[in-house]
Amino acid sequence: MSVSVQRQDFDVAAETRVLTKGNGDIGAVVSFTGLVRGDPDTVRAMELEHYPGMTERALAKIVEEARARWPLDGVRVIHRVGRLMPGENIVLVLAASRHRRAAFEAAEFLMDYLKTKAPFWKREETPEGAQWVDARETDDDAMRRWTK
Amino acid sequence: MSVSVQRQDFDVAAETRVLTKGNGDIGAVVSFTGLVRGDPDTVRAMELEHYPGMTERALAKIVEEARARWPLDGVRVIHRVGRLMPGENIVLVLAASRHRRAAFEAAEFLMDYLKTKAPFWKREETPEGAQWVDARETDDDAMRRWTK
Amino acid sequence: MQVLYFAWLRERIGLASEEIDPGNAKTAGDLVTLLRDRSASHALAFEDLSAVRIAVDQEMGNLDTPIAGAREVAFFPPVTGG
Amino acid sequence: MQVLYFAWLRERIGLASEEIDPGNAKTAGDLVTLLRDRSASHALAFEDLSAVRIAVDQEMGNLDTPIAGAREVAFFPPVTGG
Repeated sequence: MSVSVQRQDFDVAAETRVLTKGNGDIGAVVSFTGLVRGDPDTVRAMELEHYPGMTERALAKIVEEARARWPLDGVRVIHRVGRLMPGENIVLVLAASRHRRAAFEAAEFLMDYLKTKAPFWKREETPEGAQWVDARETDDDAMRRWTK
Repeated sequence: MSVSVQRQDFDVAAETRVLTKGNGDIGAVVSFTGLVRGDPDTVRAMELEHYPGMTERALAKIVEEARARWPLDGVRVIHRVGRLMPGENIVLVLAASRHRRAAFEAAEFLMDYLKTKAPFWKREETPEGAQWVDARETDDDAMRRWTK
Repeated sequence: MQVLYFAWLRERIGLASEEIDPGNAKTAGDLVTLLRDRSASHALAFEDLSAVRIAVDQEMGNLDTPIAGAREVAFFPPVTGG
Repeated sequence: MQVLYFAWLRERIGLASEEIDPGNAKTAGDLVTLLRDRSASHALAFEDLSAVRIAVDQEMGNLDTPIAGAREVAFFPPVTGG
């Protein structure tokens, strides 16, 4: 299963081993790990809401599109939901390929698409109260790079 | 210490934790893991030779250059030497930043420069005997992208 | 048909989902018109449609997307995962 | 001065390093001319200089790099790490 939405943490080394095991063609694995930013002193937390069902479908579609664009030997996407503390992992994307350029591009594509197309919403708990994180235009710009 | 040349394996999850620990600014970590390609049935192995001293200097210089180009909160480079079997890790590059674009670009830059500027040489043991791996022009091309 | 709300739309309306009879509504836009009349909270949530995204049967759509035969229609702000 | 060889240059010459008196050699290229005369293996290893890379005191150089005062000069094929 290449896509997971889960509360529990992930281990990038273990996920890499699962992805590459027994496949001698893989020469390159690129990973992206997204973390909750923030100063632990201010005890900020992040709440991640998602749309069950649609999220998995959207992620599977993004993975399919990456596989159609690059010669990939493996893809893995894990996105956490629920309440996360600063420094905790949010998201993992892994792309494995024979060639490093394909692995780099696919991983960046997966993140750019995930950021703009997968139904997750972040709510930050700050000392001034909780607030929904605004979508960023730079994420839309990043996504559009791939449609040029 | 951001650069290591070593015989022993590495753990990308553990290295990521060391890099990000206590720094609430880091939102993105990109890793590149290079693996020995080859079919285990043919019992091919890879011997990695290096130039002690110069290797560490060259890697440190590449890291310095990446830090000058992108706003990085952490960089880690580990390159293994000695005899490695198919499927084993060869190299790890980690780039941590506030922004994912910087982390992606820096990691790819580090790999492109490492491939063309760090004094390592690979010798493959094949069923037909051992042979030194030829340098690839595509690696030179990849490196030149960054000087445009 | 099941109508779902997420993030601040869910909070503003005070519901995660509700069963709605779409009546003559042909598009997601028609459905919004119908939902706005249900309560002041609904009207407020749908005040600025440029801030609202729409999925019909778990596929991204827009105000013009047909809803005939749809099992669920979801309304939510622009996504902010990753 | 210490002269170092790596990879197939080391194998072809049969030495990982040797102590060399550079005499009048001013550049790495002058040093190559001097090394070529040491043995048939040396001559073979330095036959095609387009396949040879040079580092002077652990910094990448070329045939024109001055070697005056250098502690070590290394010769090796294009690198293939990563």
